[in-house]
Amino acid sequence: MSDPDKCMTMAEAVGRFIKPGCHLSIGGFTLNRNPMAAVYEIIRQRIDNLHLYAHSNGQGVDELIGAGCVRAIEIAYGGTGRFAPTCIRFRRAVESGQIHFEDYSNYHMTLRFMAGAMGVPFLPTVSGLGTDIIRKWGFSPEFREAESRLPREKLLVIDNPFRRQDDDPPKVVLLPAINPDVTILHVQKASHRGTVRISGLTFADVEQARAARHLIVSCEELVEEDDLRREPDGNQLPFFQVDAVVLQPYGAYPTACYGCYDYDPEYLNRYRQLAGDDDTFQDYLDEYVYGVENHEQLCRLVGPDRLRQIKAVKPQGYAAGLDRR
Amino acid sequence: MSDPDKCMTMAEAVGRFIKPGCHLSIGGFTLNRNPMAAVYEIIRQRIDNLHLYAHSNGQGVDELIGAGCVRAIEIAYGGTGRFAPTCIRFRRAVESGQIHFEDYSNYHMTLRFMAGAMGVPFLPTVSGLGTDIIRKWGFSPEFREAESRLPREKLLVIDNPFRRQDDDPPKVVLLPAINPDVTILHVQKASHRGTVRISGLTFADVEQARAARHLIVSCEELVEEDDLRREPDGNQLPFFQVDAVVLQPYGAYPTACYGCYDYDPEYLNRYRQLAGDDDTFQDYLDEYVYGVENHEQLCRLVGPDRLRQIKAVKPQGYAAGLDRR
Amino acid sequence: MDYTLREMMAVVAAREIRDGEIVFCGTGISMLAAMAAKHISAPRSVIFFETGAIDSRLEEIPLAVADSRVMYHTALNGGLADAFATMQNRFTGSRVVGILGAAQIDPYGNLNSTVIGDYDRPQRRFSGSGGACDVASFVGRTIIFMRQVKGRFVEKLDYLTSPGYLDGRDGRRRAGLRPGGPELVVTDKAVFRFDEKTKRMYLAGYYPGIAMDEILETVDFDLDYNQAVPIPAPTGKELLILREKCDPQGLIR
Amino acid sequence: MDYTLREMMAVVAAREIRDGEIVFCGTGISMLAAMAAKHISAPRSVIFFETGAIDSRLEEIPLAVADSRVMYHTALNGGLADAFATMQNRFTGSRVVGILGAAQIDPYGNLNSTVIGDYDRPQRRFSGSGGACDVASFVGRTIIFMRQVKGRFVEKLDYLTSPGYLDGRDGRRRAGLRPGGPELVVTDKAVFRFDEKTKRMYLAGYYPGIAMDEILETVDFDLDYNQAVPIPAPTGKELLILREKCDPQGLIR
Repeated sequence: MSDPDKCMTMAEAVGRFIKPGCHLSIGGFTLNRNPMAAVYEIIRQRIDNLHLYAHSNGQGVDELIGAGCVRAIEIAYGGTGRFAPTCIRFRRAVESGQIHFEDYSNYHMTLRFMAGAMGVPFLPTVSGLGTDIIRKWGFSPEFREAESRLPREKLLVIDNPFRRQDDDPPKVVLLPAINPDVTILHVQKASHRGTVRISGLTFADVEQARAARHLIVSCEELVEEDDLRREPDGNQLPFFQVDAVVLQPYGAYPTACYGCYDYDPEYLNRYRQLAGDDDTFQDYLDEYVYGVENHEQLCRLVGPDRLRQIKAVKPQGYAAGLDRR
Repeated sequence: MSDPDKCMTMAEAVGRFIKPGCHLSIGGFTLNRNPMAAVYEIIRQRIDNLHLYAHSNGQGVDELIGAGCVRAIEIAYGGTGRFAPTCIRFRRAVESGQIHFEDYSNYHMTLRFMAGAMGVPFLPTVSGLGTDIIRKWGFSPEFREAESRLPREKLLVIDNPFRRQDDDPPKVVLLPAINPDVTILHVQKASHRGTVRISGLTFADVEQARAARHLIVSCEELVEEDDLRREPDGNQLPFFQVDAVVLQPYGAYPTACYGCYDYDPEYLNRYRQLAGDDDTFQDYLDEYVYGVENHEQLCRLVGPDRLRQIKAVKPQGYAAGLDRR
Repeated sequence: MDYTLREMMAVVAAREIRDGEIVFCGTGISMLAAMAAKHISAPRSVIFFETGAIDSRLEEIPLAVADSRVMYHTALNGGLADAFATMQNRFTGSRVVGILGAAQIDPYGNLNSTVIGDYDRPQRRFSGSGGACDVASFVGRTIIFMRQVKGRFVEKLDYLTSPGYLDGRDGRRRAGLRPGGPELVVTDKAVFRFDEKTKRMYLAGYYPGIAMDEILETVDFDLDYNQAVPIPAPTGKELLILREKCDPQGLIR
Repeated sequence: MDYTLREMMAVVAAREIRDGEIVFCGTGISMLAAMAAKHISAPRSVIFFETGAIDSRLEEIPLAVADSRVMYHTALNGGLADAFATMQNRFTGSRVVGILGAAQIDPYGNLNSTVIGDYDRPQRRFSGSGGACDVASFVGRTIIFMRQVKGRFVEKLDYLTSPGYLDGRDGRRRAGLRPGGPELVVTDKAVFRFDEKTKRMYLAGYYPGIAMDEILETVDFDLDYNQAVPIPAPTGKELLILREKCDPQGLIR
């Protein structure tokens, strides 16, 4: 239990591990458990040229793209549920040719993280045969050649070498592994040492975490290692996989954190409006991101009333009856 | 919640799903959570010619082999910890040529179950390159040809098609999927519908369960579906993957069931002695397996004192201070 | 007309879900349909999200498949890897009905949810596959929601995101995909099915008050409409289920 | 001599474990060594079992890696898939030291735990690989326990279960394996290491009271013994740790 304390502030964690050009993945899914405090800190520190690996990490990805931090993205889904069926800054960046992008399916991306986590060069699936996800590659050969960390092939289709029965798949798609420099998660509980407990759906967080060279975990609550070990079956990541632990209440805000708080419909609706135009989006960043020093200040800016409205109730784990129009 | 009740006796479950020649895998690991009530029932029903898929499912596998139920086995480890560093009837069956067998590593077998669970024909690893596990195949070409459900190749080594960097693996081993006809697990809790909660290590149980066409689950405790849903994060298998639920207290005995009872050193030591000789092993079967009608009777035969000695204490989950010599 | 077209769509799809099926849902109307089915025709159907939630107790309608509302009182809270494996799995996958939506559909039920225009520099970018390509590749059958407007029913997709019957007939088999494919397309005006042999789309039904021309003028390919029959409007009971049990806040309606 | 040879072996191995390392253990003496290391040289080392238990609080010595005793007060109770992935993982795997045992070892540290004699119809069958082949393939370095008796140190294995340096030098690389391989062989009489270049085993040390011949007569291959030094006996403190903290019931001793 004498491991070094891995606790630090978000500014320190981002400053220490996330460098311009770095290959990054963030946890969460669309409007839940995005590590937003980290996302906003990356934007504030104006870290750019990021290479992002995303499945459906909606809000966080969209804000990183909008703020100009992202050079290239490999992605399955750029959307934030009903608040933005297509993520707005993502859409604009693609349509205006501002970023390199390449499309996969959610399972493709999950398998790619899993492969990285497992330490194998690829994993197989039968998803996507016959589609343009397989035929059309987003990155140019020149881009791939220059980025020596990318595989030369987006993916490969091979004959199933074990085929014996008629109903055995004749072909499989091989998806290359991803090993990000850094993965950032936001979770409900972690210890000083870094043992992690996620409540509710884990999405692809565990795979993303294990695939990465470095892992930053922000948490709603910092708990004693012993507390987590009383029910170890509920823990997802052992301390030795974690590099930095950041105590960050409301660290997923304005996305939800199951059991703690809901997404903020007001924030997300306002974001949609402001993100629709380059000028108003700049206003948004100036006020909500650059205009505050840290996530605590953002929370103060939106105010305690709003945070109270989205507070999760038991046993549901979300803000029952919240006005979500 | 109106699903048909899947509860039945072990005799019914085994009778209904396990047929001679069937491809079977059992859960647990060496001396923990082996579905022993099911194993003994299979022996009593004299179901033979089984094709077993095992990683390190010690005691259960050894008794099935000893009782003559097994025609062929694919296995990573035939041992039961300190009680039998090499499983005794397994060893004898191999040395005397009584069964077909083929060796893998534990990860190989885990990946094979995972592949079956994921619905892909194979999964890759870098384990085993340069070893006899890869070079020497246990099943003869004739055996493989006759068993149309086996892959034609034990495994395959291919060049890594994504290799770009020097430290990328040059080759990978592809392990073919396993899809048993039936998997049998013993767990701590299940509902009438079949939702499953395992406490402690899950071994490869979840993968084995999902790979199988049919799943029999025996449990220490039958609980309300609602109870399990109050903390769904702790559940491992949804009801729709389960075909039969058997309430079977001490269903893993004489192996352990974390949180409920320990392994029984006296039984396992006695087993080791009796299993060492064909005649005394027959005596063992006659007394402990054929000599009882069901698992409840076996538990009565060993007696309440013994069961009391191995009762697990909290918070440890095993019988602290148990004499294990 | 005392119901919205979105309500009509949800009811039409809900009626198609069979009891005991595992229903893969996305956001929005597909979730409404799956919720309604449990009250209409398929009480033992299981709602299933790609995020890993199984058989959620949906007391409020989720606004995304990652909404915390899908995590409550489930049989299991897993992750993406589990969810997609359940669909790719040869035993469970065939029991899944997937409900999908898209920006474009072609005569063989292939879907585009990625781009309009050139892939590299599109006129209009959409969200991309998400789990749609996976679901369409894996599961026993799919139901597809579309808006019945010009430019959506096209001869050739700008991007084939999710496989239907590919180029028809045994196209799935030839590509290496499993059986499966779309069974039904539900729009705000009509219902389409696929010919058993050719796997080409035909008009199977139209909603009360919809003229045939309103449908045909939005479809850019040759369409057989001789088998089309009128589709009954939602019953009072069905509407009550939608409005009171599924979406009392009217978030989807 | 106030200690058993098994105690000596456990102490010798424990001394080699570095602080902060993740220690993969099997049953028996390897577990004793890993437990002792936490009290001797490596308080922050992490005991790790292939069954998926991480950093167990071992109040009693487990008799198998699946013993419920490994599941208590862990950082995590996973499964086999997690455990092996942690070792195969390029970032965590290199931080793992594996402790293995075997029935036979060859000059390049390759191990046999499968059969003596012909594979198909062996004279003597052992347990087989278990996780040993995986660990030997994946991790940064291994420590191997052997009994120093005739027939165990052989020129050629009857079956190569777990890779050491294969045929020596860059044999691992040529086979497609990662760097790694055995660093130390610990027996009940001596300690062996591997030449940096040739990767061939040499005698590195011998225990108090052991004559060189006792060692050499059990080794069936040419062995360099010129670098051998005496190995200090377990200290009183080390023995106390073994007997009082690790295995008070004497189950392994």
